[in-house]
Amino acid sequence: MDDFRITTDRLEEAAIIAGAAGVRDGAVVAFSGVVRGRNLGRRVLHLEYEAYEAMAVPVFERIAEAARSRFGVATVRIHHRIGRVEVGEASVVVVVASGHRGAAFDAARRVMDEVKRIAPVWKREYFEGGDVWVEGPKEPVTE
Amino acid sequence: MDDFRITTDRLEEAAIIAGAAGVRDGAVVAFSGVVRGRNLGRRVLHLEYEAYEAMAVPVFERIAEAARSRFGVATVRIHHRIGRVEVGEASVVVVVASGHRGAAFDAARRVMDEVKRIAPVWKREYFEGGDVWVEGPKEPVTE
Amino acid sequence: MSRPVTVLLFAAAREACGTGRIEIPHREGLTAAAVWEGLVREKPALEAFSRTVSIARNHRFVPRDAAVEPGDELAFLPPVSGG
Amino acid sequence: MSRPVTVLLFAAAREACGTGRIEIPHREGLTAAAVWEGLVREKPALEAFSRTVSIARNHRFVPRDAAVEPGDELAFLPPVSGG
Repeated sequence: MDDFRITTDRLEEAAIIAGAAGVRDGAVVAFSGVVRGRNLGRRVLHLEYEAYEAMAVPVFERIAEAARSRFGVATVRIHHRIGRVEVGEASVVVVVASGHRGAAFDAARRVMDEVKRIAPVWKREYFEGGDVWVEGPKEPVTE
Repeated sequence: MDDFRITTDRLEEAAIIAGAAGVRDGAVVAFSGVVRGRNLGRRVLHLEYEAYEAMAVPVFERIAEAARSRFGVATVRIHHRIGRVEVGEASVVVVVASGHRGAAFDAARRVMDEVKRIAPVWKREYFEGGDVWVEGPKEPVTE
Repeated sequence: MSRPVTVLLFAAAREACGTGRIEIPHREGLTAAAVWEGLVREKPALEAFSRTVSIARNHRFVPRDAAVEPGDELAFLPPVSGG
Repeated sequence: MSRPVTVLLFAAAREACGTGRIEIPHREGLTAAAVWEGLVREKPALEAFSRTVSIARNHRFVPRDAAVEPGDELAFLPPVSGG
């Protein structure tokens, strides 16, 4: 069963993986994006995430549906955290279950690429000496 | 910290993922191989895994070392279960942590391909009506 | 009288605007680009986002020349950085 | 007198042999292939594995013509199927 969520709660990989594999699924790939303690040579203190929540979940659904039809995977789950996230904690977890591992790897990677490309989520990095909005690809999204 | 294990215990993804990411790692990919309830049109009852334990752990170490030097990833963990494994349970979990996601996905996939190609582990499938040793690639391994 | 258009801004664009939510009256032939130009006139700091902002109408990305209907939720999104 | 060679068999090959562990005496010029041929002579059911078996000497894969030394652990592995 698919599951898409924006949450202020800590992301628990085990809970997001649990039950993802159906009776025909032999492969589960879980990707966790983790807050790094160093970025661009700076010591990172924490991140603060903001989302356009009403749009983010439908975007996750569309990303999942595109991955499902392209790779034939069974289940896609995307959980993105917002608010303050500490170094070492996961900001995003993507889980894909599929019959075989090739499709599961391909789909998880594609889903994560798409989340970074189009999900309406932003992060502000608090580092030693300041803070800054991190900006992704500068090309406006039109699809 | 790397970790390689052959175990009769149930594999818990959360425990294997925990602590894999170092301060510079922003990506963790976890692959779980799960016992499918259907295979080749048969209803699977359970699997029974056997390993050449004294060799399997060094093989895991060599697979990890090759992935580390090829993809520059930080941490590789491989846990393979032996004994009876029920449908829906994980028989193998591979976890890779890396600075960025591309290398983590590439390395996890490569590690899993190599585990299936050369790790001295065998499975016997118990299905409705019989049981059979499953055989992987027929080409002898010489590397 | 037609329903207003709800305009949302996020992250750095929200800060540049000083608010994340504005209601504006709808008018015949209104486009997303025209709404943005109106915002920039009011808040010149938004000009910095003109080349990079993405636009969503009712939770779907649209091109700049997209028509805006009464009651629409129109969001201006600076380059996203989730994950 | 030189130490014996420990021969291990696994999975279907172990079952075909009836045992998973045999000690055999070492002799000058012994190769992995020669050990395997000796096993097949004793247990003809092993012949089914001759084309597909992989060989490990002291936990490393080796070619069939690999030399076998006193005290070696020599394992014959049917096609692996882990994962």
